Amino acid sequence: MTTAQILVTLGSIVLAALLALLMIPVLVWLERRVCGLIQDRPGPNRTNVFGFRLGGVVQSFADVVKLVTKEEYIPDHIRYGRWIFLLAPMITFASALLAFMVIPFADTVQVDGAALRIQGLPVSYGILWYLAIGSVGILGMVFGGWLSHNKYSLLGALRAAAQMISYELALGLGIISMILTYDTIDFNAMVQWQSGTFWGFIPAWGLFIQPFAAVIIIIALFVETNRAPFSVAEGESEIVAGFFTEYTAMKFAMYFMGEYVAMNTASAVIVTMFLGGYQLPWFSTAALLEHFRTVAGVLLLLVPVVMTLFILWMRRNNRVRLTLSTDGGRGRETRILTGVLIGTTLLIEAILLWLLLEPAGSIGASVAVPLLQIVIFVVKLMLVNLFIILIRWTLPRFRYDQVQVLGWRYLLPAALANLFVTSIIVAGVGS
Amino acid sequence: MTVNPDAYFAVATLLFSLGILGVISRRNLLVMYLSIELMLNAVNLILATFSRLHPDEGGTMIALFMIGVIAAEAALFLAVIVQIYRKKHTLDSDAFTELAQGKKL
Amino acid sequence: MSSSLPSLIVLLPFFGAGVMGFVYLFVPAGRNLRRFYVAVGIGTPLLAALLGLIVVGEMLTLPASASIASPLYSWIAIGSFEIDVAFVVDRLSAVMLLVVTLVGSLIHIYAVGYMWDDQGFGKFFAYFNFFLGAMLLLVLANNPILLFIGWELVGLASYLLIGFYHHDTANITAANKAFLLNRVGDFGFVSGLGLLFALQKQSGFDFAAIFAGLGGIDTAMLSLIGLLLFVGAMGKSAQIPLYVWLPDAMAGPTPVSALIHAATMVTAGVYMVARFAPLYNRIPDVGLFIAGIGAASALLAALFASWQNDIKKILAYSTMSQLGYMLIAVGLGEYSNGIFHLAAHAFFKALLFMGAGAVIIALHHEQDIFKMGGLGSRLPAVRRTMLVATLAITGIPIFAGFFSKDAILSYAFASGHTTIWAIGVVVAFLTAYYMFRLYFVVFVAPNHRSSRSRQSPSLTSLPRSMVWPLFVLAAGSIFLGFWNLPEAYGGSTWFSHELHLADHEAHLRFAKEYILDGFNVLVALLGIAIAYRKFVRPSHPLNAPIHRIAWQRALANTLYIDTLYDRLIVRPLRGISNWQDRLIDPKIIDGSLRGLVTLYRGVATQSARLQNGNLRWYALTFLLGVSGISLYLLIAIGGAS
Amino acid sequence: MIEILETSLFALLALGVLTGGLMILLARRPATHAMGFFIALLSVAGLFALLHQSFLFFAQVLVSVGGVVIVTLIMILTVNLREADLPPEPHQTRWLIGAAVIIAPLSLLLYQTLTTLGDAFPPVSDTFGGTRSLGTLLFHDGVLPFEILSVLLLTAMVGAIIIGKKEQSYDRES
Repeated sequence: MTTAQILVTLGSIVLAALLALLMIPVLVWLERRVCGLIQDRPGPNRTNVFGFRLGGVVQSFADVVKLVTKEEYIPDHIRYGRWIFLLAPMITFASALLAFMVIPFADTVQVDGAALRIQGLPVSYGILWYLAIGSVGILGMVFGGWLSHNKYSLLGALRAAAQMISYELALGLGIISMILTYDTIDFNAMVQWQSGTFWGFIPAWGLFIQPFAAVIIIIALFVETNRAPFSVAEGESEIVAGFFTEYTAMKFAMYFMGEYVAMNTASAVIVTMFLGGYQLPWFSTAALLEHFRTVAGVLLLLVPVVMTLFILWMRRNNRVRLTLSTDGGRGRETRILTGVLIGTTLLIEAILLWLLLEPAGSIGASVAVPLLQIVIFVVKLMLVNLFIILIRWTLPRFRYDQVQVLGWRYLLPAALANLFVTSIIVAGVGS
Repeated sequence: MTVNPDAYFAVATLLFSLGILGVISRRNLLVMYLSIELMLNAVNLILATFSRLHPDEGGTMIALFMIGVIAAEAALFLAVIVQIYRKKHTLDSDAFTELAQGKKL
Repeated sequence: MSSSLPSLIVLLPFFGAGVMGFVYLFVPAGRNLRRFYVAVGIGTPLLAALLGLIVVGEMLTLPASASIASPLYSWIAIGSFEIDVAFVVDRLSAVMLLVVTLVGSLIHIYAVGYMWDDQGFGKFFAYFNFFLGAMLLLVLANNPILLFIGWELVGLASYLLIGFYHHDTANITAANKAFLLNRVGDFGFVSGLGLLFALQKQSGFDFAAIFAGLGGIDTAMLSLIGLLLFVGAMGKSAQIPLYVWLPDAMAGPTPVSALIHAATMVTAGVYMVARFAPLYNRIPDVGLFIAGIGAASALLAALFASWQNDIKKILAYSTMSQLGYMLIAVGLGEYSNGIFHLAAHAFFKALLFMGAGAVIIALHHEQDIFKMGGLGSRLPAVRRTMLVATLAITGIPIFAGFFSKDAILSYAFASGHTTIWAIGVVVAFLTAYYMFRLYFVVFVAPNHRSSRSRQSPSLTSLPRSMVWPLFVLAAGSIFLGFWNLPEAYGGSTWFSHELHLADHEAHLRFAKEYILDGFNVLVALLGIAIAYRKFVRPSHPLNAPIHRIAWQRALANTLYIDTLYDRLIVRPLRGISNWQDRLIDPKIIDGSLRGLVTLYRGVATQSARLQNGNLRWYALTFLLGVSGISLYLLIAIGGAS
Repeated sequence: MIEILETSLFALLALGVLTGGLMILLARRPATHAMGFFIALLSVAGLFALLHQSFLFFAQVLVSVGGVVIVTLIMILTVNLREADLPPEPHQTRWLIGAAVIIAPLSLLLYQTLTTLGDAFPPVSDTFGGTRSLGTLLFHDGVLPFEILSVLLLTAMVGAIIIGKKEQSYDRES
């Protein structure tokens, strides 16, 4: 392998890890803020580091610090199996993290004659990996709930396991119908399949091809990630915190983070399978590469505009609403952030200008297009995450039995029917 | 491939032996069941190694079938364990000797 | 040739017995079914007799050596070895068939009157028919196995009938005695048959095949077989030493005695010896032994009879004595004379028993002759027929007994067995004495005792069915002799010729025969005279004799033979049995069995522990085996590498 | 470097297999058993992956780890095992040693027999053990067993439901 290849490979691994891990505080923040907005309150926005609040994101980091430094408290009644008790959150977290590793953030990059995948794990069987590793995460919950020696935890663990098993079937069947549609198990290939359009204007996204399967899979993924309205494994009104009732500090954080990573992963899967992944609508990777100069030109014009709008929005909002004696340094933060954003904009503009001036076909395009796709992917991912969060705070929870009834009596037959129809159509089209 | 097939076979043999040991020496029904699963997995490992050794996916296929059989077996075995646990409230295999000679039910 | 008639003849009485037994058992008591029983009980023997006459009539048209076979079905068929249930009528069995069915029918008719008031009327006739059927089976069997079955069934029927009045323990004892003694004889008979079967080389075990194969058997073995078979005859025909059941068998109803003594059971032994004539012809020594036994039995029985008071016991011993004659005849090889005497004896002995039965019934079951007396005027019919029978058995000329007995004695003399002849003459003398003693005491002599002790006993009037068979039999007793009129008297011994048996030939000159016969008659007359002197013109009032002299007392008590048997055989046997019961049975046999059981139980209990229902154990034992094989492979083959 | 990686990975997975097996064999509490089971199955799956059996790896993880282990766990949780319900095993060590002695020849023979079958792994194409090639094989050579397996699974499911159904008469004799 050449140095460049190794660099790209390592870069994608780091990128995946960062995307998975750094997304956690952002998602937590997003969740709290959305929750606050929906409940007509601001949400966390006071915590700051040297006056930097970043709209409250710092609160999440503060939480992390708090959890890390908190006392590890294990209840006395946990007499045996302590090490499993300790290990369980790691299983959940690790499996969630590993599952994320197969999501492609950009199209394959040609580096020194080799096509490199921009994936944490450069493998071609992404969907299977996701299914397989994703199903391991539940074990951590079950072990944790069981070894808490607590009835609530036990019930939570049981619920989690039962729920996972029931929805794994629907999920698997839905995914199989998608595999049939795309004729591949490779996430990257799936994204490439979705690069075209229908009738010239509708992007050939999975959402439009298989809307029914999309609904099934999205519902199943909600359940898999234990998100509301299917969050029956934990429920303050019934079983306290479910399987992690007895967990404290970093172990609790592991579950907590694991959940958000799982949610992030689910969003990434939804994006990849149904929303065209890293693809810009109407523009395939090849088209991007071909019309790179045009794209760069458009971006050159667009980035300052977006940045200006963002700075204006920030300047309007990043202030204390109630008139207090002090603004807590928000004015200073806004000023500094405005400077940083303008600086960033200028940097991007300079790079784009440089790329425009470069001769066509140079290394620049092949670096810039993946970067662009990564940005597009992150944007899509954030949108889907926002959607999931919105769902959580708008819909009431299901009862446990309702979850099971939905899974077995509606979703599973629906998935089967969908698979059946898909198979017929695929066979008909294929022949 | 730097690792010898022998190493895989050694692992599989050890796993198999552990399974047999579990069935023989433990009284816990759950352990016996898990030991049987271990033996099946050891066989699966051997099959996979064969398949890799003579590049022929037939072995893989059989291993695949065996995974299915293992799943079926697990379902039944666990149902049986649940049922007999309900009867006697113990997992002691020595307690389930109704079919033995001269033992009162 | 073959015909189904013989089978029908055999099956008819069995059928009757079955029907009557069924009706008796399953029709509620209280219904008067006597007429039905009479119809079936007499109808079947009469029908059998009629069919028998037809068969015999057919028989006479055939050559003498021919026989009518009647196969019923194949009973045992193992490879080439076959035993059929088949019946055969040849000349010998034809005679027996006639005697059995005719005399049997008459006894049946007689029994209707005799048993009329009895509760077990139906049962009695069922048994009776069964008896007759068994005897017919015995007589008509075409192989020894079937013959033996008949033999045993006759024993069973006699047991049932002797113990007919089973409310009395003595009767049961008598029945048991008869049965057990017959078993002793049967043991010999079965042994003989078995030996014969073992030595028989041909396939097939019917008489023809056996006789054809006799040549291949060693004479010594043949003698043994003959002796063993004769042991059976001893039992059935009540010869020394197995005769003691016969007097006790009088416990049954009198028709039973008549049937047993006259026509059926006791003649089976004689018939059997005659049937095995080809066998016995090869072993004259055994024949001589048979004749000796016969002579001894005849003498002993005659002596016993002379001192008995019970009317039926006198007749019983007389039967034994006459059977002795018959065995002399068959033992010396003069089979046809033996059979002829058998036939004649059947008539007059049946007559005697039935007459005695009539007397007993008339006197309300009184059997002591010294309590009778002077019945002649009150029972004239019985008296006359009894006189005929007595003359016949005594051997007065023109009566059947004269020809049949004299033929036997002449032959014994002619063949040089003068000792036997001498015994025969003595027996003839004794016969005349005791028979006329009976006749005189019962019918002629004035009844001193009874007139003294009580009023003249009122006599029961006899039913007709009990009387007229007496006349038929009396006629037979008179005229049967002419059937086999010796050449010395201008006859042609038609019967013997027609019988066509393997007789030895021994001829006397007619003059010698006249002299012998005359001597016999003289001896008989002497016996009559002594009896007349003693009982009709007695020197002192007629009383039951009180025997003061030792030998007389001994004879009156039949030489204490029963006691002797009891001491010599029964008690030691009982002792041994008790000893076995106490020691060998519980300790050794049961003990060993129990030990075996304990051993097995122990082994089973120990091995049951292996089957402890424990999965682990099973897996462990299973793996022990697998491991052992693995070890063997590792060592023997050095593993796969 | 790849070689070192592979060897160390193999060592790790082999260690995992043996640890899992030993945990099942030696531990007393069901939680440890389940954990050992999980570790062992996951390690076997990893060994599959090392053997280039990618589909087998997924099947193992999906079915064995994600299915069987979880069902086992659910079973344990459902019956709510208590400490008192575990059998007393007073002579476990003795049993273990005895059984080990007994099966030693069997294991030795098994190993010796297996090692005669080949010395080195030949190189294989990238598609070996992949979904597509295995699927093709399944639909060419293994259709009948595949269908039979589906019937077996259905039967097992029905059987498990019927056996596991709670019957009132069986419930708590005391």
